[in-house]
Amino acid sequence: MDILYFAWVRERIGLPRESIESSAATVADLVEELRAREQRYEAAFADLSALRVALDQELSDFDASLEGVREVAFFPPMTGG
Amino acid sequence: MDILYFAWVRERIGLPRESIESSAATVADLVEELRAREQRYEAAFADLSALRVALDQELSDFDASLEGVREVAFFPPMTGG
Amino acid sequence: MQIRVQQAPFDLGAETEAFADAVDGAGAVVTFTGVVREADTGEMTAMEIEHYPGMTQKALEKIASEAMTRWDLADALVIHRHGRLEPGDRIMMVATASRHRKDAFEAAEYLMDYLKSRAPFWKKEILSGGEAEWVAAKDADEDALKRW
Amino acid sequence: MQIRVQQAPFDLGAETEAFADAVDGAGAVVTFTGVVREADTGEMTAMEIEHYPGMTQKALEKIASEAMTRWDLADALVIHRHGRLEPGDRIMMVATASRHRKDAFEAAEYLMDYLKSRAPFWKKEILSGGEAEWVAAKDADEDALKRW
Repeated sequence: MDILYFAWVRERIGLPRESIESSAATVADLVEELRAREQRYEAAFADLSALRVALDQELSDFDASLEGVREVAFFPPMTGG
Repeated sequence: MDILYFAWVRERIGLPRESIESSAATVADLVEELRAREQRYEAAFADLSALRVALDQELSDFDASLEGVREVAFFPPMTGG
Repeated sequence: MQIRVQQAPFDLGAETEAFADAVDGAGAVVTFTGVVREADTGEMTAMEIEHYPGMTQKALEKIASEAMTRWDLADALVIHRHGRLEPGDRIMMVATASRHRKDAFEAAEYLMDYLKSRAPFWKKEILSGGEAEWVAAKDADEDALKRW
Repeated sequence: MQIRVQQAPFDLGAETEAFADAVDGAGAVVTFTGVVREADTGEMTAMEIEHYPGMTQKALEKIASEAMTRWDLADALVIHRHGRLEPGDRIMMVATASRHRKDAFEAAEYLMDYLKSRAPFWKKEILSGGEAEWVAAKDADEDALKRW
């Protein structure tokens, strides 16, 4: 599974993308796995209300299932326009 | 006093402007004077709800006083934009 | 604030570019352009726009000044043509610039609503058969003023 | 419907002219242009816009398609830049065309509201001292979506 990070999430974690093996059932489960890894992940995922998630390039939410998902992206609320 | 007519009011009366002598106190009084003149005025002023009036180039209404007014314009509701 | 009443065509691209260029840093620029379209019924070959020369400029200035007062605008522009136009011709444009998109949008809509019903222009449609019809003011346009 | 995501500048005047030209007879054309302005506090020397390449085009197409469905539009255009910009540079524009001014205005506002909060762009302000700050999403922008 490819995990992508944007904006300050990318800066805190220190890389724009990585491939991981995970058996997490939901986005929330995946976040718990990542937080348990290292302090920088813990720092990036400390406040989920400040984060958004996209699954295979569609906005989704933390309760969503990861079944069949190939690309997960984490980022702060968008500031386009 | 100069009286100006625009759009179909001008067409019905058959001229764009004229100068008249009038002692009418209000716009409504002036309209009565004009209607009494000829059939084409009667036709133009038959339905006041379909007309608007400007006094000295400012939108006004039929109750307004004509004291000191030099230019009166009659026209249908505007269709700008 | 710029108000221009003219018979000649205007260059939409150049006007938009120049307006946005003069308010660099305003953040938000909105334009509205009105184009002559086909009449709802029958085939229209031309539109004739009559106006009240002594009053038009003043009426537009009053409307634009009110918009500058009610919203936080860096600038506003109104161009309105009169005379004979054909389908596809641009009749008029407004432009607004503000720090905030909400102000720029609302002010442009306000300008349009007031131009429709409070600026001394009258449109006549010339149909292909040669008949001509004055465009009637719409109740919806008068009603649109109530929100301001 | 045209969606363009690009690093290069765009020509506001030429885009506006071309868009209006292609929808002759639509009656009403609205454009919105976003310009980099000074930060509210501190002096900003540049803005860096990051985006999510795989998702951006699709997200913008979805937003614009929804606008085409909800309003009676002849056409819609969205151009959005990414990369490094300076104060005064144009970030993005939208354009809408409709028979009716209300549809053109509302659809343009809808596009802007959704671009602000649902298109995967993130802005960073580079200040004169060298510090950089990510622009925080505004509650007001999220709230703006509720009206649609």
